[in-house]
Amino acid sequence: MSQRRTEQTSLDFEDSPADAAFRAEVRALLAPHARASTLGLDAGGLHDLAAAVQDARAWQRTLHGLGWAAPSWPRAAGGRDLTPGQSVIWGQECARAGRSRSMLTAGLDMLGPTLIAHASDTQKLRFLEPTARGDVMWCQLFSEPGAGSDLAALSTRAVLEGDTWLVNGQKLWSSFANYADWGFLLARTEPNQPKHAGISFLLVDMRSPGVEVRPLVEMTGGNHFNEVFFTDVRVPDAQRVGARAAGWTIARTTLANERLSIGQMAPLEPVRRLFAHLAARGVSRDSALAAEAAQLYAWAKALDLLGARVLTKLARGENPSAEAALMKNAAGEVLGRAARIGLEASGEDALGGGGEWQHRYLYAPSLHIGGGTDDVMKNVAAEQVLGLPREPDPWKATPFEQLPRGAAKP
Amino acid sequence: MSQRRTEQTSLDFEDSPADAAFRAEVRALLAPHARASTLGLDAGGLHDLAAAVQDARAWQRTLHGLGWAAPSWPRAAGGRDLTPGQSVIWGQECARAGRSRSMLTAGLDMLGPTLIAHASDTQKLRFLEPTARGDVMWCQLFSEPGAGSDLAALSTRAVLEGDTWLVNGQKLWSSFANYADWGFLLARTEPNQPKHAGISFLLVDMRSPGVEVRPLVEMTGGNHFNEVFFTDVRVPDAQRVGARAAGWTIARTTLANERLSIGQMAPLEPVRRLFAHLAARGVSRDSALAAEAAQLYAWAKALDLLGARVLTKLARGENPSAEAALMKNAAGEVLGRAARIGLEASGEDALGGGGEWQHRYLYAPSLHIGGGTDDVMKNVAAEQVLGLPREPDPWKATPFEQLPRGAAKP
Amino acid sequence: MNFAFDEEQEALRATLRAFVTEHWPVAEARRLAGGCEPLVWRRLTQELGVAGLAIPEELGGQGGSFLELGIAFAELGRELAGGPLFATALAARALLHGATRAEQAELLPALTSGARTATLAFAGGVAPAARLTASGSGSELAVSGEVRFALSGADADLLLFPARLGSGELALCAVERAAAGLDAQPANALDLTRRFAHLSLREVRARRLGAAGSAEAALTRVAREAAIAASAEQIGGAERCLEVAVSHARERFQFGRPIGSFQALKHRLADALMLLDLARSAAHWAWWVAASGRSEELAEAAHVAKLLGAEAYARCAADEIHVHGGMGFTWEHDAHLYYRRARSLEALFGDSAAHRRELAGELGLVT
Amino acid sequence: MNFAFDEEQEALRATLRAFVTEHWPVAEARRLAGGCEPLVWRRLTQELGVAGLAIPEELGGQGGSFLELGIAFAELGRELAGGPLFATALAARALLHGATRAEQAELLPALTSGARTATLAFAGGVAPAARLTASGSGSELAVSGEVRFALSGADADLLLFPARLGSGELALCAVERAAAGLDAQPANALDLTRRFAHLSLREVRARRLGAAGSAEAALTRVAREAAIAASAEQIGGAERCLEVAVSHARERFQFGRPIGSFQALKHRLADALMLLDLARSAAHWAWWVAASGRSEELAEAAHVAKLLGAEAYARCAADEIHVHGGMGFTWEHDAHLYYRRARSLEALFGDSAAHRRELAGELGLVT
Repeated sequence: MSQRRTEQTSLDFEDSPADAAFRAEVRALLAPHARASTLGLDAGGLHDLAAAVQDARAWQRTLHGLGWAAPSWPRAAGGRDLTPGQSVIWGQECARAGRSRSMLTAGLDMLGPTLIAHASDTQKLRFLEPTARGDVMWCQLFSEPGAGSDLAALSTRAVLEGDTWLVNGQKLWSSFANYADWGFLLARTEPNQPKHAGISFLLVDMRSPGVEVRPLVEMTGGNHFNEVFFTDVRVPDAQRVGARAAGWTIARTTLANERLSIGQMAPLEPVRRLFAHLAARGVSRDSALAAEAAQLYAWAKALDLLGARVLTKLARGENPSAEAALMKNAAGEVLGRAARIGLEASGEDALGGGGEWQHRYLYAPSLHIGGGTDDVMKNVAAEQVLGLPREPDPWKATPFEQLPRGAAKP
Repeated sequence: MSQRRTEQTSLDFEDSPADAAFRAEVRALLAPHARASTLGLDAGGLHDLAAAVQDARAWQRTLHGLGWAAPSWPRAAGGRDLTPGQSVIWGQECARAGRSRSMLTAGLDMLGPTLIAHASDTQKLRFLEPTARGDVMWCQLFSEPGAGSDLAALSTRAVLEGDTWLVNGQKLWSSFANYADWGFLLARTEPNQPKHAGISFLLVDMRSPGVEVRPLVEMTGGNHFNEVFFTDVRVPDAQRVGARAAGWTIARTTLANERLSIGQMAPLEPVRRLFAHLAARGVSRDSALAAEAAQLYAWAKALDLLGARVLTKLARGENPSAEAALMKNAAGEVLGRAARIGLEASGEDALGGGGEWQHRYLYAPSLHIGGGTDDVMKNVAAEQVLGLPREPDPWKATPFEQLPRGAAKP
Repeated sequence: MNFAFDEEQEALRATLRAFVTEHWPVAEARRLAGGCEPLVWRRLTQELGVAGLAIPEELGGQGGSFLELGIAFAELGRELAGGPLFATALAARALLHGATRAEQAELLPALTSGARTATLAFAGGVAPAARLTASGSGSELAVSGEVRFALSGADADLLLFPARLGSGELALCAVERAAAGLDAQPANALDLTRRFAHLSLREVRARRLGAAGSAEAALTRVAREAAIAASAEQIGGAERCLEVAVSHARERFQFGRPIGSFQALKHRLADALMLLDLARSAAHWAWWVAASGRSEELAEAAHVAKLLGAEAYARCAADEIHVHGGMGFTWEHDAHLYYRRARSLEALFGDSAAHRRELAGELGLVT
Repeated sequence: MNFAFDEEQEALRATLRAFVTEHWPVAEARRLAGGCEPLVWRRLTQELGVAGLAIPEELGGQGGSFLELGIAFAELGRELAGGPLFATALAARALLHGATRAEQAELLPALTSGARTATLAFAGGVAPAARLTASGSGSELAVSGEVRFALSGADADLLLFPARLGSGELALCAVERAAAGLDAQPANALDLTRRFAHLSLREVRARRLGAAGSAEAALTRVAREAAIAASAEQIGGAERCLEVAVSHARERFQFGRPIGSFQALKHRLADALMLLDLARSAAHWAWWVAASGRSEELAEAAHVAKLLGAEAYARCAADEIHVHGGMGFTWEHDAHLYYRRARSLEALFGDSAAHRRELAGELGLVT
């Protein structure tokens, strides 16, 4: 107990010297390309999607030229083997330079790591490089009308005929599917197995005959998502990732990466904007709104810090996806309350159309649903962190085709 | 559509002429006995229980002399056949006269109606009159350490030897059991039957050898409740109400009456007191506390009105116990929030001991537990009012003695 | 005490339920975007007399009370239907409280028959703050100023305004839609099934209604009635949202069970029902207070009913979306129309913050 | 960035966990009612050096930072243990920030060694409002006034006060327990495992500490550190409540299943965990801010950490009671001791309303 340091401590909320050097390096790299604002989407925004896709592809090509197309990937896959901490610094600096790339995230941050972990060498060779270059833009094809929270209940069928899968079914909530070149698809290949054990992971060329994409307009009026219909779509078996019927395990890699990225939504900036709005509206710091907003700021600040804890876990090789699940809920709560408070401060103007706080208010319900509902996130955290028991599932061993189904539409 | 009235409407929040006459009658009856304050208990209060019991018995004897001992009971049972609306007016006027009788409610309002519905004529003759006279004070013996929300899992055993039951087990949460003369007990008589089907309803003389009552002190420091231990207690089979193994059905009558009375806790008066407290503390009506308190007042006012709706249902012969379940939750919520706001307005004084708002703050957690937890109440309402399905219960048909049990203490 | 509507009132409810479900369901409300279909309008006003439910028969109304008005707007609120009816019915009440008998006899029958529509053009406040100034004297005034978010303000044939005279006195003014100097611009609105307009008035010829000195009290009463009428739409809409959510939760299966059997959803919906029960009790009481002319309770009734209506509606509308998962937040699904209406109603006739503040004042907080 | 404690810090945590669990568990804290057992006190202060963790070695401390202090009070907070240690450690920090080097050398070693206890006698506010007036000049003052709810105020050997001089200047004053004119009455308290006293001072001889003009800044800093230290007890206590609740939810069966498998409880506990995660992050950050002497962030850190600590602790303590059902609200069960501590800490060193108000001010709301 005698040898203690007053100054140097290992718990540290600032960049370590090495991280600071890395940050300086990437900031210098990005400096010539920095711009005031991004053409990408803000949450639920109504920008010109086609232009944003063009922009994202062009920037990705530039990054590729610089050798920074997918820096978090291992070197062997064409990346730079960044540590999780460095990946976050990279993301922060890209955002700072007005160069975020949410349109390509399905390929770069979700499918990429999945292929690296589970694909054959031939598949890696075929897909990783074009994805990194921005030539191939991907969409996720997981959810279905009958398979939301219960994703493993998906019923899109793939039947093997010779060495080709014949795919029929419907997918939902596919972001940017109307712009994607390829999609990664979960399909039921063994309906006589229990639901988790009969799914395969296929890569589909979105220009294949029989693929039809219909845009889904959200309640904000924006369009992020699509329905995708498959009618006798032919997918070569060479485009199956991993073993037959191993799709669920593979998809968990993909989903963990999705949850991590969603969990890191940092709502501090919107809450700062909220305070600027309250100040502009002359809201008193003694008021009910100010009290709510202050508590919200505390949440947002803590969420920012929690992000750092998740990173520390990642850096130690631990899996923080259960923490990320609760961060997602907390971020949704913060953004939803901020929207409500912002709109309340608008008084009579809340009757009108448009404006940041109304847009956020309309976007808020989706924060509790998209990427896994709050309810599912709570189950994940309660089971994985607290060790609370799962609910009894009488259908665990039942073959998929014998499962009970309701009459309701999605 | 042409013949409409502007004045006379059937929806009416005031006494009808008949009700007004009834109110005048009972007010006149009670006037000579009115007193400023009651010796009975306020919620969670720390009054002298022994004195309160004495007082309640004496007043009950007076009422009996007046012919108003149990006016809600049918005439045949010694009552006055009051309508539900009249019963409430009676309760209101008793409270107004400083003459509420919470200590005797187990016998008068819970067991009484149960006996009237299910007991034999001999039993009615033996018990109703002494109960009405205040000579026999009752306690409820239902909950157990292992049977809280899942009351039907109770394990207190009663084994028939000849014409006498031998009772062994432990009961919990028995109000005023340390003063009661008799208790009404649920005991397991057929352990080889599914849990709901093996319970009988017994009346127990609390002075029987083998009955031991231990007071349970609540976190407020008050003592409403007791543990009751049964060791080879002998109960004549003549004290069984209803058929053998029919106890669960009979208990439902008792519990519905309990829930109704709990559901009618009207928290309007405490919220009015809260506003007086806030005013005394100089709380501004622009403040966060005032905003919360105003919303709370709205809830409390509406709860008062909901009470009227429940009465209307009762008067029509409908069963409002599911509505009462949600009223119980809402009342708990109101009282809990009022306590929190009241204590917040106390500032630094919240550090001290005692005071109305601290007492309420300490009492608040029990409001979400006692008389059925909030969670159970929500199940009741969701299933009975909204028609949402029950959770699957794989143990429905399993004999009680084969049910899985945890290791935990209560 | 009796907490039930009588048979005639229940019959009115059933008639309207059937009519609205058939002729003006939410799909139609979406298509009409706050407007109305002339044929349906005519049947609703002429056959069913909905514009004059709470207007005496001698003035062309149905001779009912505010209870009937509440029932009707709860039913219309269930389907977001009615277009300019809400504004018209409130304007009719304003005439009833604020105009002389002669003026009523002249102006009301056209409103109750549905021949003309009207509005009471104050949107924002708990009390009728005058945003217009008036000059002149006697019954003919010239009014000027801006009114934002006037309910059905570009559709109404007759517009009623509070205006402030140079003397400081408040006047209830009537302006014809065609009056020179009146400009009504449709407002971009959160609520997609209700129309608002921004009005600009420059020396517009207006008729001063009512006896001198009576406007303040009449308008205060009407402002409270407006909040209470809003509670009808609130509980009707909230009730519908909860019904749709419950029905989906019973039918939709995930994990081999109806999703409504999971406690997370089940308890969420039970809590929503609790809020709805509270709001319904308060609304019914508030209608009764308005119907019985109990002026000493009217302010409290308005605050309580609108506050609880706002809370219940916001909750039920959000829950309808949540229970439906992804489909719930699509444009195609009706849930967002209710979510928008819930928030729009909260801002109308005094938002919740304002009602809480007033209520706290009524309950003794003075500073 | 690194969000983990180092090995030495983890070792400190483990040592304290083992020590407190064995020697000062909550049952003992209940029995001692805010006091301490001399033998355990001696081991805690002398062997483990807990009173001087964040005091330099040359002043008899352990030479650690506020991080070690945070770790220690989180561990003590888990069992509601420590008696006068919390007050003493804060008083030591007050001397560190507000006394001269010579005064520190004179006064601190007796505190860090556990030979004497001390308190910093301001309980209520976000900032150190002086409730005492001081007269005299130089280092010898006479102070008078009343201080309510002074932490361990009847037990401390040395009492530190902010006092206001006639000039308006703030002074940090030290008073010996035995000083004439000092009356300390044990206060009836919500928290049954912590002692408070009401102090009354009449012309009590006090020593003025620190350089002239330094007290305001030093006391402001100490007030913020006090809030941050409270966050340590908050997250320690909240964590313990959640652990106990979870363990009960896993073991207690109802309806043939562990009650923790029902979503109602499962989701309740997941939400509590979320609040605890937020509070923990904020507390760790705040300790680091205090440890690194980042004065520009200290106020924000104090507000955020204490606000979230209060929210999480209130929630976890209430949940522990709820999960335990009826047994949870008995006197016999420990849950209420935590429920009381949670509320008491919320009122200490500025309640949540005050911290929210200050934070809103820092974030730009001026009126």
